[in-house]
Amino acid sequence: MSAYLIAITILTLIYVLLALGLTLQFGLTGLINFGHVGFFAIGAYTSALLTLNGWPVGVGIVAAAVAAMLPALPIGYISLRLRDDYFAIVTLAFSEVVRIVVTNAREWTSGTQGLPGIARLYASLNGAASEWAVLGTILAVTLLAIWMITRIARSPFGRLIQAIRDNEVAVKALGKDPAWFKIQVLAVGAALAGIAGAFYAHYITYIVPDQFVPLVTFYAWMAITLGGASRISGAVVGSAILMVLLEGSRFVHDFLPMISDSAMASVRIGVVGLLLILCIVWRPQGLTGKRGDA
Amino acid sequence: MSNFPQLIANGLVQGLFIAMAALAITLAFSIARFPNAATGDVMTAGAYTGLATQSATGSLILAGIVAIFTGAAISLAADRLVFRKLAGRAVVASLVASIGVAFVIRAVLGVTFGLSQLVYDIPLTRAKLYWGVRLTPLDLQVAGAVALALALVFGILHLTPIGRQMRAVADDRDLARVSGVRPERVMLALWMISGGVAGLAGMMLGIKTVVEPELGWSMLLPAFTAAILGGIGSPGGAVAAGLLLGVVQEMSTPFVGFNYKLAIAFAALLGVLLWRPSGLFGKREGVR
Amino acid sequence: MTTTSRRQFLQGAAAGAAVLSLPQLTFAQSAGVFRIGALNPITGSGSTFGTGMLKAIQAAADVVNAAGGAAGIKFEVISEDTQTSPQAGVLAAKKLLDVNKVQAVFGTWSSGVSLAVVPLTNDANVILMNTSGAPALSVPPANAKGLSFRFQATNDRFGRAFAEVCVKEGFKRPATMAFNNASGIGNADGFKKAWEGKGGKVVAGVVYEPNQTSYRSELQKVLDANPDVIVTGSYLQDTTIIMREWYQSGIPVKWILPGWAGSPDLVKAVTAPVVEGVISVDSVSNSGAESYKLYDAAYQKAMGKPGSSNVYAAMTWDMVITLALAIQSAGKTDTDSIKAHIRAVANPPGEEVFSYEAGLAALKAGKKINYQGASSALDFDEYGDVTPDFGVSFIEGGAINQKYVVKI
Amino acid sequence: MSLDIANITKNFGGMRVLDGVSLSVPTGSLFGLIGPNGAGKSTLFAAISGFQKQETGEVRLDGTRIDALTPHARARAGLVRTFQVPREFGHLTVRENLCAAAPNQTGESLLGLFFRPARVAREEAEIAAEAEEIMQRLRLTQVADQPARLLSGGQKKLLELGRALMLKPRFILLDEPFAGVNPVLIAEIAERIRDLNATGIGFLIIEHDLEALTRLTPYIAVLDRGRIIAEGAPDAVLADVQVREAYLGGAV
Repeated sequence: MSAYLIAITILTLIYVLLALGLTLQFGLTGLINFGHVGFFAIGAYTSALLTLNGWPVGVGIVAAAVAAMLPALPIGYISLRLRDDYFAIVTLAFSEVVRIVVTNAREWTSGTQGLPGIARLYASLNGAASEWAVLGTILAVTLLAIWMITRIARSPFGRLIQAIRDNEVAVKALGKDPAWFKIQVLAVGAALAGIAGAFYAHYITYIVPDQFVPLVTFYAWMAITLGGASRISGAVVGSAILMVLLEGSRFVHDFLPMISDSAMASVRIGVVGLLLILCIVWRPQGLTGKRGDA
Repeated sequence: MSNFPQLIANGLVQGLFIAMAALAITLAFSIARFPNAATGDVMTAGAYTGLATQSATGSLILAGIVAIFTGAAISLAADRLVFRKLAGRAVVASLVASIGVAFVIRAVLGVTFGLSQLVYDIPLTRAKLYWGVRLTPLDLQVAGAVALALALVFGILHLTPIGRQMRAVADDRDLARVSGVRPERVMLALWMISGGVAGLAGMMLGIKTVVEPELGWSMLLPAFTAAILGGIGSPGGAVAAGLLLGVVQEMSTPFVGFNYKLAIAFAALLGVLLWRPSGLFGKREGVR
Repeated sequence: MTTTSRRQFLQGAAAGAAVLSLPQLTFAQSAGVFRIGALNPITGSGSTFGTGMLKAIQAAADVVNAAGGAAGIKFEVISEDTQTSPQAGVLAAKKLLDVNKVQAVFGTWSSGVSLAVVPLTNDANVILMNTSGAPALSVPPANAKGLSFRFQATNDRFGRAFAEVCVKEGFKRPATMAFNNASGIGNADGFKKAWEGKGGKVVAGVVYEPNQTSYRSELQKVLDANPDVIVTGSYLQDTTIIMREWYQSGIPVKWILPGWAGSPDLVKAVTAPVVEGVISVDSVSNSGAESYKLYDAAYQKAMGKPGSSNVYAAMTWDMVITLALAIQSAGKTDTDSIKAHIRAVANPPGEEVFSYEAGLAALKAGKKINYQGASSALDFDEYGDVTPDFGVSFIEGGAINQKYVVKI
Repeated sequence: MSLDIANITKNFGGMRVLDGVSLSVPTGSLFGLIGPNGAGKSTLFAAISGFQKQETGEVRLDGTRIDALTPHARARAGLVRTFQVPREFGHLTVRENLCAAAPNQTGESLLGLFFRPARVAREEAEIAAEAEEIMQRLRLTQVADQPARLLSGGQKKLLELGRALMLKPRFILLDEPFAGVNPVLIAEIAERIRDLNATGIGFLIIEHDLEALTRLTPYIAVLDRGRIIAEGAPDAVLADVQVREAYLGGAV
């Protein structure tokens, strides 16, 4: 039983890393980033390609974070000129461009053939020990990320990004340029997504552009919407609920055998959608939030 | 050598579908003030109910009417049950909720109609050459139907009292309220028109391609792109930008190949937005 | 996604087995049972085939169990959905291996899922039998332990078959159109390699993106090169649109489609006159064999459709029979013994057998056997790949008629 | 030494909103700007503070041209504005609103935050002390830890003023500080402004409430249809015929 639970936990933690970036970007700063999977993909491909060319996994993960941060700079500049909802669509388009590029830059990424045989973390350990070691590492990284974002949220920097979220014009009137703060926030979230991507690549060991569709972004959004966007615990709780929903449907059949196999995919997506609507309408602050949270 | 007139024609035909979807999005936006991600799945619903009607009665006209009513009904229901409750909240609340609505619609369609592809039973006819450009009668029929739908929508917007009220509310809700417009009624009418356009667009798309659960969802991003490119909230802009996107995508293929089509559309979007942040035909907005 | 933990109790052999299936969660290891993990694409883009593949596994397991099992051991089938996604596939495989303790995994369909799952089965030292086409599955790291068996022709073999058909039909100027995914490009590239190896030239090639409303510009580019045949690596949905648009263009050209695209569903979708004369190349070519008839009957019973509508179900059927014969031959159920005996029961030399019962009898009589599958003659090479024969069918008056068989 | 505005023009869609406005506001003065609705007062503020780009004209602060600077750069140069409709940071407390306004914080850089924690802590203590002092001066201590969105209209005005003070500005542009504020609080706000002015901060104040404004500012200017039509001591200006016409349509 344990290896399956470990696998679920690892993927949950990867979603937590993605969701934490959105908590910082949207929950605290108010940036609607609908292209999160683009940074995730850049991280996954960077680390996969480096390690497949002989670099150690550690280097790959750090490079993944750095590579994912790079597009945050131009995107941050664009964000200054666009309305919230336009920015959402532009970032969504960005993630699609990333997917189209990795699909078609065949000589680098082998395109739709994907990259198999990506090195696993702790491959030298035997099965169970290596799973636990991977889990421990991702858990440590996630905790570090949580600590870092908590620290940011409670700092003068965090105060200012929340001020930007509440009223950007007033921030300018107080002599501070929101641009640089937004860029930094995008970069930090992108780096977390890049690291998540690297862990994902090294865990699944095979990546292909089809894994980096906008649905991944929406799942991360669902996680913070369900859990509560302006609280860090929201990202954790929301990701856990999301994974229970997605994986739990495997067990539904034992209890509801009348649902046909092919209807199950529809039921799964319907339940996710319904929960999302109910949560937004009835509990806008998410499960962890208090009434009046942003 | 590439046959550019043919590419333009192909682009226009594809652009018609983008234009219809973008029109539905932009209409909803002009009053509800958020990009409705459920539009794609409303289209899919129109495609399925139209198909069911056609195979039951054999009439495409009837199918079109059913598709329009399906779209209108779903939109109204979504507004009543979800979007209205979110009025006054941040844009992102409605946007994320609309993704939820999209998923629920798709789930219902999947359970009802299954996941395998279905097709409209339309006899195929050969293409004809018009000034060296090959077009099929189906293309022309679809174009005609789209043009008719657009004419109808613009007629409603510009020639009827409710249409004038819609434009008034879209321009300035408070001002409209003061001048005696009842936004409730206008909202209802608008959701119906937006949904009807989406339902019909879905059916047209279903006739042209095949009907499957992700039919409308995969149309969503190009449609959003066109709606923003045209200046969101501007119906004429959405249609023009949809056609433009279709043509630009096809015209780019001799230079960048077929695989970067969508990327070209996004590059166009980005370029336009950096140049004109409110889109080609949008009203400029400033900080007051 | 679907856990069908079914323990099947067989009651009586004489009056036919009464099979009772109880949905229940049984994780305990029980002696005398071999647990097969059916890991099929029930949902997602492989959903057209997934359920049929699963039903074929269950039906074949019923056959084995009704015959008294393999070496006296009964098969239990536990199914999971890959959702045709590598991530969901990995979780499903972890659950099968870890929660259900399955001893073999059958039926991963898309190359992406197989490539993601094979490291897990290798780690667990469990056999993986797949129906994927990617060449990478043949060699290390994917198949480092030789535990992966492929029941489908590789993309390269498909390409070679297409090239043979071109030679046979006298085509001189082929062009290719490929869906932008591993299998689509694999088939087109495999064809190009094989055709150029024969000294031919591919006059044009296009890789197209999925989910378009029209493929007219792509089609136009290929037709501009004036080909006499277009070879595709495509799927049903895009082929439907392409065939319509081609027909409307009125430009004469021949088509060679892979079997999963050139299917009865395509004829239904575009109507018979449109696809008249289109060639469909399919790896199920053992349709004359008795094993195919058994499969066909079982599939018909389980799904209400002819077996020819799902080539992969024939493969998953064969997986169960092959495994059962290997276990019978080995007399043990540990992975290494099974692996060692798979080629012994499936490859020549030996008495050709077509059913589990016949194979069982021959093995019990101490004979060497060579199982002839429903999907192909089923002879595994050093990489665990089969080289099926390819059935070449012509669509005539709406019917898909197999005209001849190509051997490569 | 002063805030000098020379010949500013601004058009909106063919409409000339500001038509060659010039003003000279000496350092440390209390300067009132009045005018009927639509006269262009808020537009003038926006042009001075950099939120709207003027077509022509110059803005100088103590002789240095600042009209090419971004809004935030002008604020840092010592020219801070408030808004007609309060723009509080609604989910932050009053105290946090003030602290957020403090300039040059090490803790507002991620590097500083993680690598110079001691310095950040020291600065935070200083900023907190300043905020405390301002809250006391503005009588906001009671609501210090309330989310700003829950404040009354008048308290929000005071909060905006307090935030501006955190920047230690030379000039504050106040946009209708008395709008929507109850009379008791108006007197109090006026009192606070006078106190602050006594410490050397210059004020340019737009206000609708003529009575309250003239009681506060010894010098006023009148803007009408984009032009300054009069300036001087309140009594003299209000007696001006043009001004009476502008305000009351000449029916006096």
